[in-house]
Amino acid sequence: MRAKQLVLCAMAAATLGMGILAVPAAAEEGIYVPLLTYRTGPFAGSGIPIANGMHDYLTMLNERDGGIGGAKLIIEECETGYDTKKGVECYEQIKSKHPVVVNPYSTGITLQLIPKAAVDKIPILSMAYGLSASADGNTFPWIFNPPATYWDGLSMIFKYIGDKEGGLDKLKGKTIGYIFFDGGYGREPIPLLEQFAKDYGFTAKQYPVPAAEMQNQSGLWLNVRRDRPAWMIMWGWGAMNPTAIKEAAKINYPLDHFIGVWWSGSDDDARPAGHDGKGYLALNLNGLGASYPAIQEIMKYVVDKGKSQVDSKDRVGENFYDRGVYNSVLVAEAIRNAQHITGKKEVTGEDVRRGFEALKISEARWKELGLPDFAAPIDKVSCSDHNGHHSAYMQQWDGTKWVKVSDWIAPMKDKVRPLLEEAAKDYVAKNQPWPARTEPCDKSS
Amino acid sequence: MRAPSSEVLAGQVLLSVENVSLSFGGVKAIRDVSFDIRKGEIRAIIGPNGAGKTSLLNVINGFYQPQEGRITFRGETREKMRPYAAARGGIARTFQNVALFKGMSALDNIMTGRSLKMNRGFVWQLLRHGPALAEEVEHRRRVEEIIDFLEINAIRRVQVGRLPYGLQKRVELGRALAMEPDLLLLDEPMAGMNLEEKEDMSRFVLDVNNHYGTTIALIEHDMGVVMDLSNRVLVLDYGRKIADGTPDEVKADRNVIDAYLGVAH
Amino acid sequence: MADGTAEADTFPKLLIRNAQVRGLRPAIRHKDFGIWQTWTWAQVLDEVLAFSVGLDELGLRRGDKFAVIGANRPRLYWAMCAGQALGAVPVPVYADSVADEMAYVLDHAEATLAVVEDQEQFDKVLAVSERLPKLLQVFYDEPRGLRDYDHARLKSIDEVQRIGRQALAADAGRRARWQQSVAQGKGSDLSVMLYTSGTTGRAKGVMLTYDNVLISAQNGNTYDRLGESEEVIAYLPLAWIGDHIFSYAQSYVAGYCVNCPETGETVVEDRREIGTTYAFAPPRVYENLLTTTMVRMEDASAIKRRMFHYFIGVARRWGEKILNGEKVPLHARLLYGLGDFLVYAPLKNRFGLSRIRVSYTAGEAIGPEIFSFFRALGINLKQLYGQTEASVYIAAQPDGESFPDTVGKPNQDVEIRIAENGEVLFRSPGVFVGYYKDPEKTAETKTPDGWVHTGDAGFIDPKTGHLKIIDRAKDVGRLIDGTLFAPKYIENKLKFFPNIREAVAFGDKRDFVTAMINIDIVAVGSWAERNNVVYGSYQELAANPRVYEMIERHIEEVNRALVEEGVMAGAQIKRFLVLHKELDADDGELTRTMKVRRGLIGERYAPLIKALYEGATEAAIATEVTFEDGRKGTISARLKIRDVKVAPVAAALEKAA
Amino acid sequence: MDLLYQIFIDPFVQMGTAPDLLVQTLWEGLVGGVLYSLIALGFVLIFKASGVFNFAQGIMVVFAAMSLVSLYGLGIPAFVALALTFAIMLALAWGVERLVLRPLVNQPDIILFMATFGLTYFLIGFGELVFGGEPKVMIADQLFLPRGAYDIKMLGGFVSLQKIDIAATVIASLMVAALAVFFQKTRIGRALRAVADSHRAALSVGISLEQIWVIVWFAAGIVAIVTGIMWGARSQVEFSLQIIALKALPVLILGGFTSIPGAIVGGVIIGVGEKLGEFYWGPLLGSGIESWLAYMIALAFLLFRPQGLFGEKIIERV
Amino acid sequence: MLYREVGQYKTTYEADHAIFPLLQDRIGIAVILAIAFLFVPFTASDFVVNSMLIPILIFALAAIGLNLLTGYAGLISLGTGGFMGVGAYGCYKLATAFPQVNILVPILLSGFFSAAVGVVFGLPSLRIKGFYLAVATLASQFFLSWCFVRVPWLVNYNVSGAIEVPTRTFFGIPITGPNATATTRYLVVLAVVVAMTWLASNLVHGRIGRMWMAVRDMDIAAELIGIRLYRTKLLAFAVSSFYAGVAGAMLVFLWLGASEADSFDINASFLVLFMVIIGGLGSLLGSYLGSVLILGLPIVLRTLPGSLGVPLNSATVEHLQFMIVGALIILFLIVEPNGLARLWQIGKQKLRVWPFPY
Repeated sequence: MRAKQLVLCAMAAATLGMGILAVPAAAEEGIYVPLLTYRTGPFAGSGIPIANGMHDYLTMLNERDGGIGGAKLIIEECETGYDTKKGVECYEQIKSKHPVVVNPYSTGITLQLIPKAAVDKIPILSMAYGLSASADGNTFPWIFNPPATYWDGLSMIFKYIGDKEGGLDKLKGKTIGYIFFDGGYGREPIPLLEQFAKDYGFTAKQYPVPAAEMQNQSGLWLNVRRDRPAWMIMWGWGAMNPTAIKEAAKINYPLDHFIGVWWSGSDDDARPAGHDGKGYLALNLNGLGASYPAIQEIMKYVVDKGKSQVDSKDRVGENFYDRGVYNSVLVAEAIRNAQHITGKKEVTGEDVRRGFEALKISEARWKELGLPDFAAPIDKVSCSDHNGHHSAYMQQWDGTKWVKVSDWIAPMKDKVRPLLEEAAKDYVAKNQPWPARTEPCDKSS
Repeated sequence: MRAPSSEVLAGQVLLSVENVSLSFGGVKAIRDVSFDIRKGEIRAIIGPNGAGKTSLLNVINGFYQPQEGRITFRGETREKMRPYAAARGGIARTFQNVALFKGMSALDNIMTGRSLKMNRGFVWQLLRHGPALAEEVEHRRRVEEIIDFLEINAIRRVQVGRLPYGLQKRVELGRALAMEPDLLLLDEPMAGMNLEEKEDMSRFVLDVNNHYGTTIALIEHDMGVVMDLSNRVLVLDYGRKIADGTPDEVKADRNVIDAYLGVAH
Repeated sequence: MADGTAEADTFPKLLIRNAQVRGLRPAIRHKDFGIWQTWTWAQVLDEVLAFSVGLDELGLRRGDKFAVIGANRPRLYWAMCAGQALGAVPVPVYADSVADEMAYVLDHAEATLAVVEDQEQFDKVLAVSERLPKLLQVFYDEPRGLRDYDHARLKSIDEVQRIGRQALAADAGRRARWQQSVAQGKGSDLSVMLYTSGTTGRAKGVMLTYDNVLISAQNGNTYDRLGESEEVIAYLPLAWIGDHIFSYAQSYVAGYCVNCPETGETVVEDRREIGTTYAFAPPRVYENLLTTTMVRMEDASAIKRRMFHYFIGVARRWGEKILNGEKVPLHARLLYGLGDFLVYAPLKNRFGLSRIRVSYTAGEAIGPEIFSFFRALGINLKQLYGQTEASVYIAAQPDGESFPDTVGKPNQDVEIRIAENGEVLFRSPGVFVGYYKDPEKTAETKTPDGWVHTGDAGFIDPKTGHLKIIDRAKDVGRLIDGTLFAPKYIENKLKFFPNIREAVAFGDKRDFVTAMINIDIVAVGSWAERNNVVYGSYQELAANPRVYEMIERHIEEVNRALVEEGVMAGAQIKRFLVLHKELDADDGELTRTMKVRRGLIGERYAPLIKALYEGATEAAIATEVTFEDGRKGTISARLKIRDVKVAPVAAALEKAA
Repeated sequence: MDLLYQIFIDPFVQMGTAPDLLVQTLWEGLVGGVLYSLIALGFVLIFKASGVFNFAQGIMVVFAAMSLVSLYGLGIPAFVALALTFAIMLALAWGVERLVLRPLVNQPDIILFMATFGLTYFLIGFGELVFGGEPKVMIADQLFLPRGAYDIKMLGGFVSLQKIDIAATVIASLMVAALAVFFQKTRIGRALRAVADSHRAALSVGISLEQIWVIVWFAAGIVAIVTGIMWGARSQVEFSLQIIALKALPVLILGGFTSIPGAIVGGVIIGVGEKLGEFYWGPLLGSGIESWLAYMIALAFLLFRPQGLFGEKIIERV
Repeated sequence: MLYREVGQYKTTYEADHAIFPLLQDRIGIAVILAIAFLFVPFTASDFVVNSMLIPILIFALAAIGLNLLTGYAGLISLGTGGFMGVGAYGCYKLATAFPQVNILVPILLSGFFSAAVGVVFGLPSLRIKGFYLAVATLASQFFLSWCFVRVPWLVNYNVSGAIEVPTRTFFGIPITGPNATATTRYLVVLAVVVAMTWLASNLVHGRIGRMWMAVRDMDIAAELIGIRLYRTKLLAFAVSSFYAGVAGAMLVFLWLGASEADSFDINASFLVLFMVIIGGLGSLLGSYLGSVLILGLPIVLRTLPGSLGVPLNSATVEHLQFMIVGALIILFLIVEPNGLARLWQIGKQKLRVWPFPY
């Protein structure tokens, strides 16, 4: 009986608590940059290094430069657990604090936020994920997904394959397998894949991996063994990646004919396979390792001071950590642009949107940032093109670490762009009434 | 003792069981039993534990399917029957171990007994107004008559799980009565009761028979009760019929004394 | 309404009037089949009409007596009215009487037919039917179980009404004839015969006329300003004058609604549902309420218990004053308001007394604790003194003049006189005609000029002008100096102290009053615990000097109270002792109903009494006791005897004046 | 027609034309099946002895594997770490008995089921807090689990038997056998079985109910350790591994919640059935049907045999 | 304490059969409704409305659905997520196929799709019971999840594989899509949920509710008094799935605004089951309480350190939140296995008998 009364009291207190939390925390001076991250849940393995990279670079800017252009960055993580519902909740929570940009870091969450962005006047940066069609700046003025879309990625993989095969026409009659995470993310490249299959005359075999079966792929790889595809392409995520690499090795599939997209190339993906995984290829958008000056500065200003959440220094400079850094560089540069365009110190979401449209990171600028040759120059983002279709390169697992094995590969923009614009049109058609772009384009940039 | 009135003895047969056999796996529960129940009578079924009494009731209301034999109820002969059809045909039943709906009030339990008689459709049920409410009220009235009859007014809102055993039995009888059955099967209605409760229950059984004219078949261990209540008695032993007749006849029957009463001495 | 009785001087006439004046208002409800079945006055008239005509068809004639047996059910009340419409006289019979008693009443009253509730009552009648040659027919309300009975002389009320309706339908003039028959009745006609269960001898049939009953009812209504919007619960026996007045006569006169509970067990819930505004209950009902309240509060959590007792304290301090409309400081009002929200109103809600306007207790003395508890909650509890022979009303407490130890002022049109020997006599319009077929007893009770002996001794309290009843007149004795000595009155005063469980007072034909006290082991035990008094047994505790001191203080208080009441001032307790053992029914010292057997105690404890009057300070006693397992043994002890201060008489009297 | 061909003829043609793949499929099915059996056994043990449908079995697997790997990561030798992991699982079993089961004794099944959900949540939060959310590599080598494969040429092709799978099968079979023996032959085992029938019967054997619960939960913990090592070695150790437990549920409906042989045979049937289905019929539906195929197999089976694989026909009594 | 039952008597069965026979309860409900409809929309912040009130209401509806099945008919289901998904996808198909139709129509009609699917997957309940059935319903969950991903027709061949909710208006006010304000959507959700709660309450208080409970409490006896088990059970599945379907449709159309298949995965099923058990089996009120607790508690726990100024990083908060939620679930079950509704009932009973303890 006592316990019951206690619980009743606790419930009353909790109800009160719910009332109280409606009061938002007092706003600090500065530019508010929320980070939607996931350090928990089934995809935490991929989420943690990215979150660390994003967080640490921005912290470094605060520590080293006192923020951007004299304005301090207020960095706040919101845990999504890669769960769409929690992500939306995070968005609602941060919305009132006037974020200048939102990084959803989940295709599912991005999709939810796309329609809201224009209404709430908050730019969304979905870096090389999310809705490929959102690269169309005329339709999606508030969404940015540089440096490349999935379709770009697929085209780059085919360029690489073509290179190895001695021409894409050599694919005629062959089979190419596509193993993918069974969800929006994994399904997105399929239209282009099918078009390629038509164009180059190969058979595309699909191997979907449902979320519940990520670690149980043996049956599926038996199919691969039967179908004997010449190349395997993977759009995997989380636990699916290492399992796939191991399974591929198990059936003696030649791993140097197994290529993953940039989300299937983390150190954690290949490490469990160890030497068995030697030869596995994956696209990458960013440089590897911690030797870049900027990353060394992160070490100095953040990690060494215990302001980072990385559990060991070795993990700084891992592929996905650097991916997080890349993401933050884009954010920082956009903010810088916005300050430059408006002349204000404390910019708003609307300003940063203009900053993104003016995004330019030349080779020299990369060097200036302390990240020489870290990524392909960002030079094609514009008002109409929110992606830019920039290049990536191929990396290979040597048994213990990733090694860059190709030059920058440019995507087949001619194949991708029409598809993309069509997709954007389709999106608009299905989401009538969709607001037309009213935001003016800055001529200056 | 309740003398079988000539009216009942000469009465029309309501249910007749012919050569029924039932077995589970290798175990024979009922072996070639035939008997009948006449309209308006109180028919007792007695026998030692494991004699197959409950199984016989289960066969009558379709819960078990006998392997052999036929059952004729109200002139209709059948070999197989689903419990639903039996209920619809007018056979109601109480159970040896009270089988009430424990989470519901006494009132709701008895109301449930009227499910068969209620037929307002789903949409009306959703609205719970108009015809559905009228129907509900009409049946509530009937149920209240039963509640009044069984003198359980004070407990109608009590969740039956919390009632003492004797009252639970009474509610269960109420639920069976709510079906307005032609044939009421009572499986040890007085088991586990004290003398006073037994007297009450006996009175109710007689009143039911008398007031509603319901034909009753009952299993009971208390011989005194059986002799007082019933018009005719069927005696089973090891799944076999060993005697059938008026209480007096049965009491004098050699087989019964040997097989049944003999056990007690 | 005042004119009501003038023209409508019988029950049937009142019914017709009510059906006209307030035909759509509820007249009677019965919780049956799970809901409150309600009849308006017009409907009641219709039912009674059919019933009455049916009875007529079945041979009930003017002047016939008919029995009404059963619990409080609408149709039994209607039966009375239906019979009265024909000029027949209803004789309500206690439903719990055994067949033998029933046989006596029915035989004595020469009932020609009986209206019974159900099979149970009918079986009783049937069992004695050969002793009742005059009883021709029986009608029943509840058909269950009666189907197989021989219906030659047995009918259901439904059937009677059906016959009545048929007759009405068949003959257009039937209704008018019935109305004529109603009109024939007049106020001086015999209305009802109520059998009082005397403590000795056979029950006597008290004959009351319409005027007796209805004028009394009218006076009662006026006294308490009862109108047609009252709700009462009818749960006391039909055959008792109280129910007859409260649930029948006053309702017909005032036009208020009577509610019949579903069963005896559900009275409390039914009362809560209805929310009675006017109630009557013997003291034990209130006592039970208070006891169960306290017992249940013991199980409540500490905080709630403390809150409860705190606010009950507040209520005891201010509640009665507020109820009596006295001036009370604002903070007390606020505190009482808070208490009302937290405790009093919820309590009243649980009791079903939230809407109560007038609540009477009568029959016996009520403990002042109990009385003031309910008053403190804001319930207008009052005392009433009445008798069958008076059609209830003799005296009652007016609003705002409630005292735990008086029974109030004479009711309207009632005169009261105290006889030489202290017996209370009264004269009123409600005074009965006589005992049926018993002129001797009638003459004993009723003087030719209309005064009735109540058999109770009492006096008019000089301070309040209220009547106080002290004892049965025959039990009242006198000291040698002639002072009135009412042992029960004194004992009751003593027993109102929780520490005193039992008290026996002596004094008849003696010089002064003494008392033997039994302590209450629970109350005194917990007192001992609180005050670090160590004791090993009952006997030890009883002999403890501090216990003696405490008892002595209580007795002094009683003495002071006696002085204030004047008449009893000379009968103060001068000496007392505390008994070493509990008076026990197993030893024959108490009756099974826990009444003191004075005579037996006097014999058994003769040495003690002797010591009390001889001035000794100690006395030895050995008593035989019966243990719980049935063995017998003796307890012997030396008991101390103490003198008590006696309050000065004159001073007190002056103060009272 | 074509569809019918693809459903009814083609798969069998394929089996005939590439028998090596059939054998490989069966082998994969067997390996998967044995591992399912192992998890199912964890469920059965607990259900049998305490009537609890232990939803936390999955997180226990992760918890065990995480503990093992993390302890090793602290520099503790592999086998010492293994021993410590056993101790941790024992502590967990004890804690569960103390804090969850005992206060909930005599509650309806569904309540206990829910409590294991709460336990799951707690262990997820606790585990992530302690071990971090990053995936970890199972210390297979350090535990002397073999690597590599035997490629056996046969039937015009080859069948590849992973050494780790062989090891898993052997170890799992040994575990199953050991548990079966434990149940059948030892005093405690008999008490466990008695508990399933009536709680009082167990007391008469002289073992308290509480002890029995600790024992079964510990046994389930051991099962979890083994499962964790095996599955962990096949991919990596991370929290998403807990969904593996869901794979064992169809085994339970098939084999029955209380039958040890049911769990074993059911596991193999499900394992093999799902691999065959995925391999031969899956492509018809676009592959990836494993997630529900096992359930469908179990359901289809139930329609014909509601009492499960080894259950006896239930005679309902009134 | 607040209850004054004196004088509340029933003279008709209609009144006696009322769902809230006590006047104070009726007043309480009226006050709550008034607050919900008239007060909250003007005072609550967007965050509270969007992140708490709307999902709590929607999940409460799903929980009511499951409660009808599990709490009333005694059939455990772990397929609620899937049935919600059927509603969502069904609604999407209807809304895009008939864009001119008022959006509320497809939202409500979508329930019929899930009802049909529910009946199909409820078929095993005729042969199996208890946990066996629970596990069998998982089959529907996994199969439906698979369908949502695998059947592109369901998402109108959207490349993203997700449902995107178009803007639809109601008397000129947008109620779905990004332009619909949180308050508008809240009011629509509230209206639907309240109406459907009322219907559910009608259902369970009548013949059908009694039949469900009879089957739950003692199916053999129910059969022998003439209740057709298969009809009753399938009806329970149908109604339950209908509620889940409408909840799913609202989840996407009135809350998330866009959705992938993973919104309707097994976690959604478990979440709803939690609500039902923690809230109280066989209680509609419990469904609400369960929803409030299961959805509200994490948000409170998550925002509490921040608003108290305790510097904890978001991951740790998340971990702690998991631990606390898990521990609280166990604690609740230990303290009151019959759920919050029972606690409420006890509380109410205490108020009714106040100041007495019983």
